[in-house]
Amino acid sequence: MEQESEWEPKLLGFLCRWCSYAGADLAGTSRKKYPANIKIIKVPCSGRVDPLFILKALRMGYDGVLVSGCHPGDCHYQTGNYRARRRIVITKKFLEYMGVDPRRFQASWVSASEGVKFTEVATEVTKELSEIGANQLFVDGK
Amino acid sequence: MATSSKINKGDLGELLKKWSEEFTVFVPQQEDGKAILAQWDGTDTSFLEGYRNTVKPSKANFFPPMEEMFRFQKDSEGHHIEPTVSDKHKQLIFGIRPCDAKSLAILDMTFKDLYEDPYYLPKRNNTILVGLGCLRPYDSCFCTSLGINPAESTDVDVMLTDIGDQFLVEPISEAGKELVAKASQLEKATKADEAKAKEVKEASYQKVTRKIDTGGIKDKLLASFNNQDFWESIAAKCISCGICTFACPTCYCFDINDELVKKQGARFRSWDSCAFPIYTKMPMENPRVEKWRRVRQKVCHKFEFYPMNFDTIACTGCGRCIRFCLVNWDITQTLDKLPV
Amino acid sequence: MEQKLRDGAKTLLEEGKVDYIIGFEPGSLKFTTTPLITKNKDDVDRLVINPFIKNNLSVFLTELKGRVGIVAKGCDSRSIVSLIQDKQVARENIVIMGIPCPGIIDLKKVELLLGRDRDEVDDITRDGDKVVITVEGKKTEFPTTKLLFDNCLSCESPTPQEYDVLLDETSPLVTDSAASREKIKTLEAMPQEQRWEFWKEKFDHCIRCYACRNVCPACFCKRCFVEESQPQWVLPVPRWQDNLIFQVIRNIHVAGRCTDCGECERVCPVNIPLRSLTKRMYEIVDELFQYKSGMDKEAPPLMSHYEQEEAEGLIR
Amino acid sequence: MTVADTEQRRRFLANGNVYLPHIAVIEKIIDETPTVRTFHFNFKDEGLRQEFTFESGQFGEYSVFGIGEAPFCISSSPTRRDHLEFALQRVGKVTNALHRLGVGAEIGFRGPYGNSFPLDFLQGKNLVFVGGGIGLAPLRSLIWNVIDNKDKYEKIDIIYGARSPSDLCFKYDLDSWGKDKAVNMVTTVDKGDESWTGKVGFVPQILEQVAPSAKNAVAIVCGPPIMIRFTFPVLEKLGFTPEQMITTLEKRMKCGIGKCVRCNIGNLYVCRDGPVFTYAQIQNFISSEY
Repeated sequence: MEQESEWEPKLLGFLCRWCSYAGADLAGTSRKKYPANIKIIKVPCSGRVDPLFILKALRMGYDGVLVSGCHPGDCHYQTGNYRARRRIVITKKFLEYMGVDPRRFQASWVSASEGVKFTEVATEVTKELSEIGANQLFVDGK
Repeated sequence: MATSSKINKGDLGELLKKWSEEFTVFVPQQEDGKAILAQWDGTDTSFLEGYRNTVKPSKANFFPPMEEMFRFQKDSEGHHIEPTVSDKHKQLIFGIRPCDAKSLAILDMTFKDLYEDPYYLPKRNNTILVGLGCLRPYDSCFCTSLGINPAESTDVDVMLTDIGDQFLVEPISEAGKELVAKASQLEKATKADEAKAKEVKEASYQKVTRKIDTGGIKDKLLASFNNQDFWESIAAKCISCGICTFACPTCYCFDINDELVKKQGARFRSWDSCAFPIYTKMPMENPRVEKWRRVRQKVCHKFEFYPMNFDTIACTGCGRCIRFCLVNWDITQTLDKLPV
Repeated sequence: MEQKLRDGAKTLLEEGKVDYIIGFEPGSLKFTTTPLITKNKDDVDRLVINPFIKNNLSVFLTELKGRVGIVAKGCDSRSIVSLIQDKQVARENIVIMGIPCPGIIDLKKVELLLGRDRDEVDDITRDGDKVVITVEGKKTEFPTTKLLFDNCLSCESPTPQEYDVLLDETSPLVTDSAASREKIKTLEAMPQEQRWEFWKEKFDHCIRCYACRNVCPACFCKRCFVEESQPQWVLPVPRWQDNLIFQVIRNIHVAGRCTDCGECERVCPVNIPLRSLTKRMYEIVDELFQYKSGMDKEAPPLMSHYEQEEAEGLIR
Repeated sequence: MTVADTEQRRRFLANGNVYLPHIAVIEKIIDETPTVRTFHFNFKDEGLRQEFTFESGQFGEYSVFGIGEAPFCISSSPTRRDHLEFALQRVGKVTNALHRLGVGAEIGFRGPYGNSFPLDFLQGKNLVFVGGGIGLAPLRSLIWNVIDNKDKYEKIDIIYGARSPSDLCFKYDLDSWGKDKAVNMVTTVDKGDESWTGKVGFVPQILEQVAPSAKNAVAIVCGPPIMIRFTFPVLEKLGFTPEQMITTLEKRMKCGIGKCVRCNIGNLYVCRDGPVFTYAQIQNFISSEY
């Protein structure tokens, strides 16, 4: 067991390259500090995120997953984020029903200019994950 | 014939308790109205009420659905392989039916063939089978067509037959004789007990009404091998799931897979099924893409290829594939319809 | 109704309107029917309609080449509509012979209620809202709602909405929607961790026979993610973690296609209550998007469509 | 076919467990074509390196730990034994992983498995080798074996083809066989390019043109299933009997020892009863199973 004091949540972020990824970049360059707990995977669009990615990340032991894309109406490919939205909310509701804390899978709309919002989202999600503790979903036994 | 003995049904719990000291005792426990082979809870023998046969075949106790073969890890000196320590505990399976006992004898042939299987055989050699005659065969059972009496077996160590208030106990193997000799709960059976048991066995035999004709079946299958129309009609309603394979006590196909997490890894073997299209898939070719080829493989493997290789039909007529098939694909009907 | 079906099916084959007929014929076990898939007009005399025609035959549509005449209950017709919406089959290639369905009898419920197996039951007769079961010569009456499949109890379209021929007048189905979602209600009442433990335990039994997937008309992918090896999303071994991910993703993938036909739960050989997942997903889709699968063949499929404003409040 | 006896089969088991691989190290990598590579390897264990023996035609199960296992024939000849070789095309999970490995990397090896080419039967005969693409790998082991014992065999014909000049494997071998007076070497491609001066045409067609005599001859065929299917009728036309045609087959395999079942052709297992078969053994099933 990891010591409570040493444990830090690990968060995996799937960020759309056209907006949220740029937003995170902006947060970095403008020295807005966001937690180092987040590991970022750049995706071409939030619509690229298959719910499978989310489950796989949780299976691999990430404590939480964040999907972030362009605000509705702003998708580089016109409709990608609208489709992502249907998939995301269904997954979120369904996982919650199965017994997964809804805070483990979150989504946000962050534009390229919203470095501040990205910092806020990453900070809040990390804080929430710290509260709920390490992901034990796929650990054997109990 | 070895001298038989008998035990009062009320004393069976005591006997199982005695055996539990030496073995891990598995019995057909009842769960949601179905019997599953599980470790005896050590309390009573109520599991016998309503017991017909287990849902999962007993092969799972020797050849589990998933099994670790070895672990490996990598360090600065390279890879290290650690064989998974085989479970050395002795198990006793109580209440196995003659069809399932026969299926283990059939599986032995494959797992002993050329290379001894280092996972199956140690478990098999560490097991005592206590058979229990089957008095209520299902309407899907056809064991008698495969030379099995539902209440008689030579593939067990000890055979029990329900003769009313007692079980007649017949030791079959050397290990069985030893086991019976040690059991203080037993008393000597009388002529009348043995006569009663014989009666029960005959009655059980008569209760199996479903039949197949195994005469010349190998040749009929060989002759029909390329009869695509026939196989397509047989396969039409199959949905290519693995239920019949996994429920079958003589199916043993397996898959091997690796998993690696942070330089620590393991290799697993797990049940596989010839019904799955991916089963024979190679990157560039797949000889059994079409469903009828896979169904043909299933039938031919049991009734043509296994007899060619081991002189035994790899089917015991336990009827599970018929009972559990979700579209009621029935092997006995297929064999009936084989073109002559 | 049976005669009408046989005559109709024969005519379809004789006139060359279809290449295949898919229906039910008596099975080889008691109270069992089996799919009949045939090109031969002599076979259609074996077609039956009875309270045991449980299979959703629409699963065979995607693998047959040519035009097909298919026997469909209300739920089956919805699966067909869903396949049409997804362009997996063309409406003009299918002749739907609709059966107004009064519900299908769940033999597992019969067995549990009587404490004996189906082959030791003499007779089961449906008589309106009663079912009469004969065991060893003794007749007992049960309310139909105690013996129908759970999904029948909340059936929204017992009579096919989409058909070419309707074989009978609409007949009333006695439903009991509370009983139909009782298991879900129990789950929802559990604390979160306990729900996850519940599913962990259930999926520990899974043997990965893939019957649930193969029998599902909505699972029509030619290649399933579980069989993908590059990347290897889940291992093809029956381990609860992999089993559970398989089923969660399968449910998400068929969201908006699943019509709550209940076939996955019916076929599970290890009795995993799969409908407690599919039915809940069906409800989630309805709650969020007011969408019911397989109701309108002109409607765009759920996942290829969107509204400008919907599902607010779940995304930051 | 020559089946190793039980004693020999059990000789190289790791810890007595047939499923445990030995650790081997890749010593050299040769790019044969854009998608085919040859790996030279040797066992990490000094003792095994000295003792290990095999016959032409046998195969091994190769592991990339954490990815999985796949079967490939040993493509080097037992007559040239300072290292072992196998060659493979990059097509699936394991082959891709193998292609990612470099010199010095460790792999797992179980084997040798399966039967081997019947050297006793081949001696004193004319040999006709018919190969396509990567299918030359198992033939190559036998060809070098035969060339190293030239005096025991009669005439040697080799007909080998690939889709294009860049898909020809073992070009260095093709060159040295071409120079060998004992060998009649014919190379063909399905489609040539500007610099190609050899024959153009499918292997079965070229075989028909070359028309080797069936008299006192044995044909040994290996290639993609489609090539094998079209080659047998040509050989029949040339007068070869089913007993005079030998092939070595490839199927999806897992265990390599006749237990997991998936590689069967009728009642025969490619891994256990093969991979080397006479056409006579498999003709009942090959039309629909291979």
